[in-house]
Amino acid sequence: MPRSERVVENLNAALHRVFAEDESAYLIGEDLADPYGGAFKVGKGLSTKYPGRVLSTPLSESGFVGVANGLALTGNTVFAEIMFGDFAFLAFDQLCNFAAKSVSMYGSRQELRMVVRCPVGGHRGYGPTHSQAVQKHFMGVPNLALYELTPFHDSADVFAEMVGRGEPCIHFEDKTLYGTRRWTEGTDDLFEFGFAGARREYGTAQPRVGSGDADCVIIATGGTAPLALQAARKLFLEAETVCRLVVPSRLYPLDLSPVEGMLARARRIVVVEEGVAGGTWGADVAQEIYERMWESLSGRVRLVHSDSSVIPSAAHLEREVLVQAEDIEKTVREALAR
Amino acid sequence: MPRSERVVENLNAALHRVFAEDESAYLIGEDLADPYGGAFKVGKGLSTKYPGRVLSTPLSESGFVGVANGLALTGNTVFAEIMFGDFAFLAFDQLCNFAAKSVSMYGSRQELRMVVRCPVGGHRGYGPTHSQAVQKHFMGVPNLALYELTPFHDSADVFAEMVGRGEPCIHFEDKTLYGTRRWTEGTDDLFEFGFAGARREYGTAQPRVGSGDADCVIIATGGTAPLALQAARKLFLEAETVCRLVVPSRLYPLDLSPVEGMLARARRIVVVEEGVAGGTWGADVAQEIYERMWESLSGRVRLVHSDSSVIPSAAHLEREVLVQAEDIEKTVREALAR
Amino acid sequence: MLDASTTTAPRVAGPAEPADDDLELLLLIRHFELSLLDLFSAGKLNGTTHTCLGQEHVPVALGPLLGEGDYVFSNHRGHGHYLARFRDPEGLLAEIMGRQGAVCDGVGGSQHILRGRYLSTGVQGESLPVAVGTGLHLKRHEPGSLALVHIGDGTWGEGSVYEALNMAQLWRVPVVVAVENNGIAQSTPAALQMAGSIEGRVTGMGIAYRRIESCDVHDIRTAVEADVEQVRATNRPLVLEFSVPRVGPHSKGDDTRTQEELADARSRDWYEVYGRRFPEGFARADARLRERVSQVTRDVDARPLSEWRDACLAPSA
Amino acid sequence: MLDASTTTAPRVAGPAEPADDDLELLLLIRHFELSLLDLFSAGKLNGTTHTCLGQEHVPVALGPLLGEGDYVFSNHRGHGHYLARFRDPEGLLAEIMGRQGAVCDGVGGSQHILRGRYLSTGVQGESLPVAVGTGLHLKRHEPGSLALVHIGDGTWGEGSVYEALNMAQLWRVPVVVAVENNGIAQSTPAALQMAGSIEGRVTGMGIAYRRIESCDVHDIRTAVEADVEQVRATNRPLVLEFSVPRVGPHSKGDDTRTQEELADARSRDWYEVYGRRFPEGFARADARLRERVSQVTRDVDARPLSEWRDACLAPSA
Ligand SMILES: Cc1ncc(C[n+]2csc(CCOP(=O)(O)OP(=O)(O)O)c2C)c(N)n1
Ligand SMILES: Cc1ncc(C[n+]2csc(CCOP(=O)(O)OP(=O)(O)O)c2C)c(N)n1
Ligand SMILES: [Mg+2]
Ligand SMILES: [Mg+2]
Repeated sequence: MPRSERVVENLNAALHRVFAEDESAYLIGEDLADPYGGAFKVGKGLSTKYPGRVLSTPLSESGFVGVANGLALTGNTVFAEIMFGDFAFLAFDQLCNFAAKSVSMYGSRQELRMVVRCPVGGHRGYGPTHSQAVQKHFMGVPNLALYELTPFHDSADVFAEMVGRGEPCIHFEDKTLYGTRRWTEGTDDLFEFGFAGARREYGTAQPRVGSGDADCVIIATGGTAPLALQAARKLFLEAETVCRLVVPSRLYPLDLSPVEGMLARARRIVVVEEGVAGGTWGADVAQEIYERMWESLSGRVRLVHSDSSVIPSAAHLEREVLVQAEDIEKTVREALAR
Repeated sequence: MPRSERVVENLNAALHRVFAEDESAYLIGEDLADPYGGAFKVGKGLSTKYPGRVLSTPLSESGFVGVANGLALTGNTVFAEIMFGDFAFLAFDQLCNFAAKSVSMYGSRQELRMVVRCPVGGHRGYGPTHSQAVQKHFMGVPNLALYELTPFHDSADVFAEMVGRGEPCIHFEDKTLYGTRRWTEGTDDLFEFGFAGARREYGTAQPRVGSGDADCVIIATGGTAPLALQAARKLFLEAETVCRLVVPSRLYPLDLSPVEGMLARARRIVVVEEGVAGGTWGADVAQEIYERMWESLSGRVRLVHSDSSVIPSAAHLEREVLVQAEDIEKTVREALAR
Repeated sequence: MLDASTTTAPRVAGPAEPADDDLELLLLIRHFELSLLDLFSAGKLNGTTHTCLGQEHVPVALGPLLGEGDYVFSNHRGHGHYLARFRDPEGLLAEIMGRQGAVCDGVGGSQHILRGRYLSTGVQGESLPVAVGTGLHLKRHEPGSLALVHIGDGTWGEGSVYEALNMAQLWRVPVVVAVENNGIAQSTPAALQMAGSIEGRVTGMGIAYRRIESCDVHDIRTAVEADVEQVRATNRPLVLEFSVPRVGPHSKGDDTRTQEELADARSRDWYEVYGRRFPEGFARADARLRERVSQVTRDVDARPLSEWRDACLAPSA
Repeated sequence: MLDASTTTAPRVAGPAEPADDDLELLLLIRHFELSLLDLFSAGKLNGTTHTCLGQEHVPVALGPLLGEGDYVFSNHRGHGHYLARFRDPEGLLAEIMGRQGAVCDGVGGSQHILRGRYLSTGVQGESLPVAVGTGLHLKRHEPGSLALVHIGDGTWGEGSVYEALNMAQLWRVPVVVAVENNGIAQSTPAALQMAGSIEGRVTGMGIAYRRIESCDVHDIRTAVEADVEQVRATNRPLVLEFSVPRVGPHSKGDDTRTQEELADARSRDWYEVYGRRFPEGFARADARLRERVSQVTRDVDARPLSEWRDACLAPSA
């Protein structure tokens, strides 16, 4: 597939662009100051260029998200970085009880331009307290929008959209993507990469030859997109199964309209995420699909997620728990077999 | 319907029983000491009878849930009370990253007997930070079981079951139930009240005459059960619609087997909860139903929940947001109309 | 400048006669709160409400030290803070009763109010880091302005307080924390919820601190005026601890204190103190404000129900 | 008894010759940590690991003051704490490498270890209130035992620390907090993350405190022995602040300190100090422990992969 810069470079460039264009932009979180630039280096260079607007904080997740809230309330554009998404639980109150509620609980709409960035997910051997995909726990909070980093989207666009909402957003970033290269529009040997939706809400990939309706549409979160693509390639090569991959930039609230037609024509639909079983994002997507297209559905929506388990440290144990490309492949095969 | 003591008395008696039978039982939380006995009086009398085992804490939700974790780790049976469920967000880390993970992340199973009690829900005019039904946010954490107070269940049984799990549990308690009377087995003028499941996992209510299959099964959380019953009565009296009400004691993990037959025979299924839209418990229940009984389903599962909004303070505004009996009635009518 | 060491306000023999304006405001708040308790008893309010009976003098004393550019963060016990800032009993009562003219359309209610640079919320401790963020903004764009946060003694149990104070001091943020130490948190006496002292905790972080025992608004102002100016000039945070009596229940009818404790609280009430010392002028003003509040109550009670001003926020939208 | 006031350990001119057992343990930990860094470079470890290079003397000094009934709560930088308690490099290395014989079957890994009365976890600050709960249990059922918690200087940013200390002091809970103040948190120097001092914060809560500058295990023991006994006798919590150098990176290859800062850290390293002072005995022991650890490494590296001991926990169950 066509490849460009690394995802972490794109993210870093997107932040630099926000800071250059918006004098009120802040970045707040732990160990952000150069030369460290944050645990995953997403903030590199910012503190040198904009010393007053990068706040390297003490270990105080709840506190610094609160500070971000104060900066956002006074009209600034604030990016906060939680070092590992698991620690977002420490700031759950400031995020849900203060940031999100402040938008509407005072009767008239209160604008908050605020993005909380959370590196999430496993596959890196960081162990049970540093590896969760915590997205699902933040779903369904009014005025808290959830986005996820994908290999398709230019983070500059996504950041602009989040900031433009004027309400708090969480941007989940699967750590395994940071070091990989972005996917850009165009084709590779087998697949065609593009977008669906007027505002490119969904990244899409489909076999170049399979122009007809898909056997299966795979809706996958950004972090699992590479696994889903791997499964789709294999299914195409080995079984001539045509899978379309659909990767949303925004997880919640979800608007399926840009891909509704594609979903309605698919024989099967599979939803993939890394989070462990129970109360998953996928269940919510499925619910939306059943509600919108019950009549046209030709089969039930299948969910793929990690096992109900802590994420172990040792690589071989972690592998058993986390979603793998083979799990996706297997689910698609099973779905099509019925 | 047959009525017995008030729910809050039943809860209080259940705690007294635990304390009498289990020397290692603790209750920890804010303002628990007599004569106050906790904001909703559930703990009344305990501190007088068991002074060393009731810990009235400073305002420190994260801290005192941590203390509860320590007591549980050392083999005690610990009940913690979060004054308002909204504040459970302050303890999200201790609950999910410590309590739940400790059960399994050390390789061998670590027993934790621990119940975190959370009064939840609106209809009381307490306003946006004191009225949420926060249940859904805690779903899908391995080794964290979620229960909800119902008008059917004897809290003594439920407490025994939770403690017996040997893993952290949250017991959600809809504030509107505290002052109401429990429902006991037997019949009233129209309905028959009973249980489904060998361990009485589900409370059930059905019209006495409608012995055949139900037009609709309404699965409702404990807090919404009275509203669902009200809707069911009205539907029966006005439209001769037979609704069976099914109220689970345990919300997560959910085991539908005791009611699977009933569900399979129902024309329609409606799931009710008070939480606001998005990532709901109902979506998860529906997902489970689709997975288990896709072939036999004669219609899609309908969800009833509150609007996507903060919970306003003023009674007339709060009413608009929260699930009401009429919403349930309307959904059942619509479901049956198709 | 005020240093990170104990400094106590000069004890005065007794309060001086308050300025008319101060007395009016004190009594406005007092009667507003008493009227709320009456409305509750009459079944005209739902939900909960926390009156500031006995603590009115704190916002009244601090009011003239604040400018328009300053932010005030209030908590659950915030009616006095609001009235001292805006003198708007109609708007506040309408908010509490869910009537037209409500400051926040009745959505927020007693504990959740936003108006201009005034904000309250109902989760204890949450507003401290928010005030630090606000103070950072002021420091950059409106130097000389500050963020004032009211909290109670019990709120010092919450970790957020320390996370926020640490950052405020590290980054030199113009935040003033007004602690209204009424010696109790809901039903729990301070001795059962606070180890050591507020002073020790604050100075341990190198933060400026002052304790105020007086309930005389003039004395209080004299004692803290220079400290507050220092915050504006240096951007260093400041904690003011006011020793106050809680004369009413925590919310409604939930006072479990003994008769002696209650008598002690009442004896320290500015209302008693002022009333004893200047019986005539006080009684006149008292009657006037009682009447004013009862008019406001009748007026607001007669209004139609509030509506979401911002149609897009209403859940039906 | 030790009061809530500053008390500093007596400064000794230089370290005395350590007991053989102490030196063995110090060097065991040192070579264990060095070996981990080698394994990382060789691509044999995944995830992350935080070595305690330069801080080994803290658990070694405290070890003999602890009994079997005492709990130890460790953090991300916990290898030394574990080895000082159990002298089990095989089990720990197997845990980190995910090999058979792993203490926690490789599920927990470097940061998440539970064995008997020893527990570590990776979220900073989380273990303090847990230790308070544990201490409450001990106080009731095993008086005289205590819970020891190791935390770093940076962890004082977390609100949990204050929530826990407050309860520990209010309720008289036998908890000892060993602060390993290495002047840095990941990449952030203490001056940029801590206002005031640990001492000020602790004594402000009325809690007993002692600072220890020495890296001599014997001196440390002498300085703190009586304090620890006091905790057992009185159930009052105690905070010990150890000034220590972080000689290695935060985790792996992420040290952004200057050459001078690193040189300063190394100069305060017990390894340097002991090595210079008793060159011969030290070098012999050093070689012996290096060899021991390299044997352990070869042994563990040759083992098969670990498995979930408790079949019911495995996700496939
Ligand atoms: C985080 C949180 N925990 C608990 C409560 C419930 N609550 C409301 S006020 C209060 C006591 C507060 O005590 P204090 O800070 O001393 O203020 P006071 O009520 O005395 O003015 C409690 C426990 C809350 N609002 N927020
Ligand atoms: C709640 C939380 N926030 C952030 C981190 C990431 N983190 C791990 S160690 C560390 C620095 C800790 O500093 P300190 O307490 O001084 O311990 P040291 O590493 O110096 O031993 C950070 C930020 C974490 N593990 N937990
Ligand atoms: Mg108080
Ligand atoms: Mg450190």
